[in-house]
Amino acid sequence: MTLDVLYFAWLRERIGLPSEAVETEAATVADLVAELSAREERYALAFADMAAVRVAVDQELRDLATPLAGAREVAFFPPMTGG
Amino acid sequence: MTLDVLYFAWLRERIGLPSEAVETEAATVADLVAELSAREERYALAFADMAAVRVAVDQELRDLATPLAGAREVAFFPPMTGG
Amino acid sequence: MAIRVQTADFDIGSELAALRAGRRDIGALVSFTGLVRDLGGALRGIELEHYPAMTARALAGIEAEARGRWPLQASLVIHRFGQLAPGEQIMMVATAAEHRAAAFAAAEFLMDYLKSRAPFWKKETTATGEVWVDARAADAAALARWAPPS
Amino acid sequence: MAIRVQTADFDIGSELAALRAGRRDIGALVSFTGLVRDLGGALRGIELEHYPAMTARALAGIEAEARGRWPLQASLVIHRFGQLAPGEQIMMVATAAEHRAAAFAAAEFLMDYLKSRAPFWKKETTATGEVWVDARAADAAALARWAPPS
Repeated sequence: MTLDVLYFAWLRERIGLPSEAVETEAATVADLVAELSAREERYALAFADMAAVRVAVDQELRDLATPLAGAREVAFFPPMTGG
Repeated sequence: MTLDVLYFAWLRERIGLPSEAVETEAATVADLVAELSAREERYALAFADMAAVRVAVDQELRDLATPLAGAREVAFFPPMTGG
Repeated sequence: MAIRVQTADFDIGSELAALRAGRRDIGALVSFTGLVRDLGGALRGIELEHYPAMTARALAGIEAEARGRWPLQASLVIHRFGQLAPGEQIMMVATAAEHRAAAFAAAEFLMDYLKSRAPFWKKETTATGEVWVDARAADAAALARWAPPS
Repeated sequence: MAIRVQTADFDIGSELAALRAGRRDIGALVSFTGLVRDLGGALRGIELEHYPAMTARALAGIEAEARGRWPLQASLVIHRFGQLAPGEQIMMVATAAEHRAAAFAAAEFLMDYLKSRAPFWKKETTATGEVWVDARAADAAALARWAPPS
């Protein structure tokens, strides 16, 4: 499947991209993180501390165990600081 | 002593006065209420249910047991409904 | 730090703008506005009576108590008296602080104390006559949430 | 009932006036405004990044949750993004209800959820560089006050 993967705030800066299309067979968010981290060091560094990373699947907040079957968009970002 | 006695809201309407100078030797607020109630029926009616009456002595909320020595102004009114 | 008791209406936007004018240290600004609420179309208006010699003093005491409890950067209480029509503004409080928890708590505290401790009384006029508004049990309960003033 | 995400500034007074325009049933109106707070004169400005596809949806969900929990007559959330200078307005929420308890509680709820659930991120620029603002532990604690959404 092809996923739109989005990065925000310092994850965007560390990875150097706001978004990319990723061809993957990852079953869960955790699998996708492992796959991206194996690709290049900038991903491994960005995802080094997953306690500091939040994830949304199709614009809904989810966790690492969330299955990706049927998903179209996955976003990674730090804890929110709006308001 | 001479006290300025003030009435507000329905106490003012029942007694028929916003304020009056009262010559009294009442030792406490309760004594003053008894003295006024003995004067005329409109006072007795206004003070019939003291649970529904609040009192301020010199612009501070007080209770019936408050001594009046040195006081200059006593006000009677229902529970407040501002805001 | 400001208390105003007046018959004139007020402009919330201008008041909040004045509160933060020239400042860059405020993070959170809370306002409460009380309005004349209609009872299903039957209300013609209200009359707000107050006890002038006590009002400013009571409001200043309540505001000082709030400022002792929370780190407020600014605060404001405006309360009108006299004749008011349905939908009109009755009063406002505003609080400013670095963080929202203090601004919210202080605004609620000011309202709870003001409702039960500031000498204002409302009389409603409807087609069937005039009636003094009863104090609400909910207001006594709201006041009881806070530890007594020091 | 309204959500706006924009770069432009907003006018609290006009927004509150619009919220109650033509109505006589509102008794209590609460507003919260978040401002760019300066760190002792060192802040040059902030940049607010957001996740557009998710923002409106998250805010609408939070507002719907608030309206399910309290009898609100009106509500409003405005949040800016982009470059903001110290002292500028970042966002506001407003709530209207018959009585103040619901208006206050809903406004605090909206803020607590928005802080931790709406996809906005702040970067501060000072003389020494740029830094992404860390989430505050106090915000997680504030969120935990509310029972989880149904």
